[in-house]
Amino acid sequence: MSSQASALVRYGQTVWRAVVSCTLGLGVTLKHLFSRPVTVEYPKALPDVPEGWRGWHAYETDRCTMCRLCEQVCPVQCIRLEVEGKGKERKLVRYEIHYGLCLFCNLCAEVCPTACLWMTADWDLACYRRADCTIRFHETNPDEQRKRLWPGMKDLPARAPKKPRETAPAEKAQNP
Amino acid sequence: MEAKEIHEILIQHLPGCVREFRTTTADPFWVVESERIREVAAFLKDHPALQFDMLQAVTGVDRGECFEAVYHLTSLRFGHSVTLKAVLSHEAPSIATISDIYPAANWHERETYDLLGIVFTGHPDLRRILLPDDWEGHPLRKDYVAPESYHGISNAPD
Amino acid sequence: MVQSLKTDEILVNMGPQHPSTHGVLRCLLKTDGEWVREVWPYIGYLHRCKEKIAEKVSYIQFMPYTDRLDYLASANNNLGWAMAVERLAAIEVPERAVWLRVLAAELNRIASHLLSYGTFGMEAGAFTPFFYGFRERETIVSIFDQLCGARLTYHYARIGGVMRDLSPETAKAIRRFLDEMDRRWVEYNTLLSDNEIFVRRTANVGIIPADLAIAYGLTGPVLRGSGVAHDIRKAVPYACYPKLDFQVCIGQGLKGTVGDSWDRYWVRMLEIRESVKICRQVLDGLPEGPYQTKVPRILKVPANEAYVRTEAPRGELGFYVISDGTDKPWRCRIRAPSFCNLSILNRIARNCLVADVIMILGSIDVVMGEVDR
Amino acid sequence: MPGTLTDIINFVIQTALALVGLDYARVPEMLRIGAAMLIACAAMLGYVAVVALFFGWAERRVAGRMQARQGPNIVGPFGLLQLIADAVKILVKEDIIPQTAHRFLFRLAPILVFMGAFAPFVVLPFSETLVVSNLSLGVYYALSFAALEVVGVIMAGWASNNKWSLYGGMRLAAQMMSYEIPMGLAVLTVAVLSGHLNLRTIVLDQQGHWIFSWNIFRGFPWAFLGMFAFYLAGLAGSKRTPFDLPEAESEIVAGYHTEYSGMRFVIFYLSEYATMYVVSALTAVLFLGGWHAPIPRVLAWGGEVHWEAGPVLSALIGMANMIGKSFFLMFVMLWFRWTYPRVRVDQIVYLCMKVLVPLGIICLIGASVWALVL
Amino acid sequence: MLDRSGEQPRVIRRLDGEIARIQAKPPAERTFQEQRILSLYEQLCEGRMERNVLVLPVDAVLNWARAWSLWPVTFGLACCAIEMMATGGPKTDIDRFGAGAFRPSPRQSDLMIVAGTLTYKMAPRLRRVYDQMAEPRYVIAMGGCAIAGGPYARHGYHVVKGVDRVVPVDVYIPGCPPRPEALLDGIMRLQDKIRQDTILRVWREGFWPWKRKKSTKS
Repeated sequence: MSSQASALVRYGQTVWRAVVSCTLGLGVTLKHLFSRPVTVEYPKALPDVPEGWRGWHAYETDRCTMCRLCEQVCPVQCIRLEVEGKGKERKLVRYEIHYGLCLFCNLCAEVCPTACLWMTADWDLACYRRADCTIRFHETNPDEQRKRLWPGMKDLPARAPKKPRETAPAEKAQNP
Repeated sequence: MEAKEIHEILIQHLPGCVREFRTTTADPFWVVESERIREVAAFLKDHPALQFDMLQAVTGVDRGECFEAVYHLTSLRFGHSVTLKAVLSHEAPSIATISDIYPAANWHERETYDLLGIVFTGHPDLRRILLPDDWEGHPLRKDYVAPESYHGISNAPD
Repeated sequence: MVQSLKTDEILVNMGPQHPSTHGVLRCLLKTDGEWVREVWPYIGYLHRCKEKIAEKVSYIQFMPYTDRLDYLASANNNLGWAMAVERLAAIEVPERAVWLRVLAAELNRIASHLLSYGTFGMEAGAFTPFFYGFRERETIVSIFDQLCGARLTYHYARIGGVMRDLSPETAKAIRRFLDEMDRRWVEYNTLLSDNEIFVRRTANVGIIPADLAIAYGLTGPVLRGSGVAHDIRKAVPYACYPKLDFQVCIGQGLKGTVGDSWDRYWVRMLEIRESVKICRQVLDGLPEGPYQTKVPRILKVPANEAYVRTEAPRGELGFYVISDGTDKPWRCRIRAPSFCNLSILNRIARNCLVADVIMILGSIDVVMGEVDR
Repeated sequence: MPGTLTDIINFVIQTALALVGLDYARVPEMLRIGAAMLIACAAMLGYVAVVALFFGWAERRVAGRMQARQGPNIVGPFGLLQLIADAVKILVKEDIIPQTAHRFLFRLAPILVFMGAFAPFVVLPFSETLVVSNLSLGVYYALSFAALEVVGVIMAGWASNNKWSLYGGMRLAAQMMSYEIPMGLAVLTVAVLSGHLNLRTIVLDQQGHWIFSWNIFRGFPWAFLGMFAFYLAGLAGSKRTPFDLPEAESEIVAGYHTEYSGMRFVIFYLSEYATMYVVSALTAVLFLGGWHAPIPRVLAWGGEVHWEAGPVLSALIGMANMIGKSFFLMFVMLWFRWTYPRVRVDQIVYLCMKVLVPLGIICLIGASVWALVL
Repeated sequence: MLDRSGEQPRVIRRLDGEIARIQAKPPAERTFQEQRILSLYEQLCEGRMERNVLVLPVDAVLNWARAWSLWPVTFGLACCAIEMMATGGPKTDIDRFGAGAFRPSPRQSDLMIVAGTLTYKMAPRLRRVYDQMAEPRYVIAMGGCAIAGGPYARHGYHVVKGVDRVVPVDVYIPGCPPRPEALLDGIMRLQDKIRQDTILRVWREGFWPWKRKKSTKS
């Protein structure tokens, strides 16, 4: 007899525990029904992207010394750099980054001695053709790129740059 | 328990098994006869003073002229761990399975067979685990060349 | 089951594209009506050739690839790879960098457990915990935005230090988050953990005895759920963990037997609270000093080999690296915790309902990026 | 058909025939009744569509706010046009019938399911006079159609030749067996309390002194517990969480409507909301005093204010009360959906058989003793 | 797509809203971003059929409905799937765009967001799910792995170098993984593409069953 009694008590306990825990759960969702949602409505309000965020690059053609360090350090070789001529009058022909391969790992920005390549906080690259995923930076004009500097970009990338070679422009346009 | 003491116990109980005991590298390891790997594994698991009850990983290494099967064992009770290596021939690398002693080895051995082609004799179902079944070649070998295309999808870079 | 009733068994493909297989895992179920007789997991649908790439790129260049191993805990993977290479090349890491790496790893553990809380609730059928878990995760992710500039693949630890120092505003944001996490933790439990329907769905389901867990090489919350107090941060202390005090949470079978799905879930919830405590201690005891040492751009590592173990949110993450003097590793074997944890699915998901298979899979909490490497 | 509704319909028929030039009297009896019925059912179909569209929008908005997010708010003023966009899109979507599916049953299943969901609307009273057909066995008529819907779902599960939908269909078969019994017992409790099965007269018995005359308070504990049994069984009947096993998204892909796309899928979607409304309306009618207002008839604070609303005004007030109660009960269903996890198949049978059936029996015995004694 | 010509960058909801303003500027003065907007709009217009006054209102309604009720099928493969879940999460709520109903079965969905690395073992599955989807269906390739193999393009022997070798892709969203806002941006660009659609295309190619190409719907 006692086993039926204890079974009945256990049955009653589970039913009671079910009712109590379910009503407490309802309370949680009701509390959220009347509290403010945390949504940032993207088309109307821009998200607060911190300036150190690793988005797609900005590149200044005139400060680049074509040392190809960024091309070598990139794990996926998504940077293509083509140069014309030799010695003094070397001229940059093509500087492309293929964002279908890029890893956004910031190794290229850290290794660049003259800090002419850095990652901005922009993310908007949606396009309809695969060819548009490659940004041809040699066609973009430098002062527009300089406008995409981080507002707070005071110090250079983490690694202190080596002594820039004499071919690099004398002063470094750090903070226009 | 330090690597030295483990070495003494091994030498004392299993005379012919340990071929070499290297301590120059960061982790000391024992080179073991590949035919007697099951014996060593069973001993390391059951010996009261050692009790290596967890197998962490079975790894295949392509050394160019030979293959190596590396076993990492550790004991949760005493906290010490051991690395066993078995040297295998380059043409037909094969070694006995220890998946009945350590069930964890089942999937590790299938993966090593899949990526390196080391055959584990006596394994319950030695099939490819990561790559599709009709994939040719074992990718982690040094002389491996990626296929041109697979089922009509070309592999040429963009 | 009424034995007299002759029913034939059918093979059902819980295929790679299924709402609740975490990513691309295919389970072949041999079912007899609603009863599942046996489960064969098929993996490899996300095999991204990590170990072959490790042999083709240098030590420094492989770090961003470790982000994508267990993409829910990339700070832990970075910590593991950095320690492996530093042990091989005998590089001395400044104290502040070690503490910052541990801070990033513990914050990432909270984010990973929050996501497993959300997806586990969704597999049981409750959609709301997923959104509460993601609300807290978004706060952590915005903290990592400021700390290292990425939301998911941080690439924060570098060989010889960390990428960027901790700014005071980020430290304040972390403290604010930790206080709010404690408040939300209680709310999560009232919504899901104590809910009787959830308890009946998970208690006594997929029980893993302790010796079977050790035999199958399980680690992390899955092993601790079965009552084995094995945590690598305590067993083989590394980085600055000896200086921090925290408990190892194990499953005690509060709602069912020890080692059932509810226990594994409860160990993860307890670990969230432990990680919050750890983060507070790290923030308080953060030493001053440089955050990076001088490492040559082409890092040549002498011929050596080492197996380095760290405690990732899903278990013991091991890097067995063999170097041969050049700047590229000769062989790099990644011991992924989810790979070993998943191998037990066939052994325990037998003679249970289809809904139980989903719950067992959810309680083991695998990440396919790590299983298939 | 009582009072107002017949007057309205006859007036409409008269004007239509007058336009055509026929004389109303010479039209045969059958044609007139048939036309009246047709118009009433068309109105009810429109009402079901409105309820489904409104609650499709309400579900996503309430889900959003309960999950600390917004929910659709860009498409219309408050996202109101969202469901219209969904409906128009799905109307022009390609309609796939898998080659290996059983073509005839595949097409028939959604029709059966919608019939099972839509038929009880005929018997639900909106106010004293506004009821399509005043059946004397209204309650059993409504309950029996739930079984027709189950036939449709099992047919959909089997016909689409997909293992997952077969699971969905079989799960609903198990679920149906278990929720029909407690639902019947709870309805019996009300039948014992009010003495007959006509829905309209059940509601008429529930007036008198304010809400204490509602069934849940008459003979206090019995009908009150009966309401919970009925509501939970109704939840299982309309396949809502925590009993949404037939289309359990995380377990069996999309349950019985895995293979359905386009308009056929919308019919399933529509009938789900229709059954939700039927269950809520039945609970309101049986237990919560249908069209009687929860606020006391004494409007002014002083003595009794005697004003009698005209037939049209009282019909509208009754309708507002009835719809208000049904919508609140449907909101509770949404509330359950975004809070609870899903039960397992054997647990739902356990719950219905071992918890709701004893509860129903106790309520039935209690109510009959109370009815006998008082 | 952010328009940075002003002081504070502003989000571009619709491409066709910006075209008049940009074409008014002389080509030399146009910023990099404005040239991108122009090229994207030209790509949309070159594929468009000419539309007469009878078809325009019908197109407007159908395209509005299709644009604002994209039901995605859950097809998360790897890390980008976590960002896709985050987009469905509370902070950047995809349900505001009507795309929050993640349908489990491909039959009822019309948008497939391929989020993650497609491997050779998974490619036939992707193709089958795409075939099972009902017509007007759209594909978004989210993340570098889906566009061109991403980090695994050079040495990944088991990775498909881009999803468009298996299924036709409508919108590419670079990033590794792209932010949730980038996915919303991609959905807005997909809505621009849907607005160019016309029933004439369906009339000509697919409306009459016997003219329709034998689709492999199993």
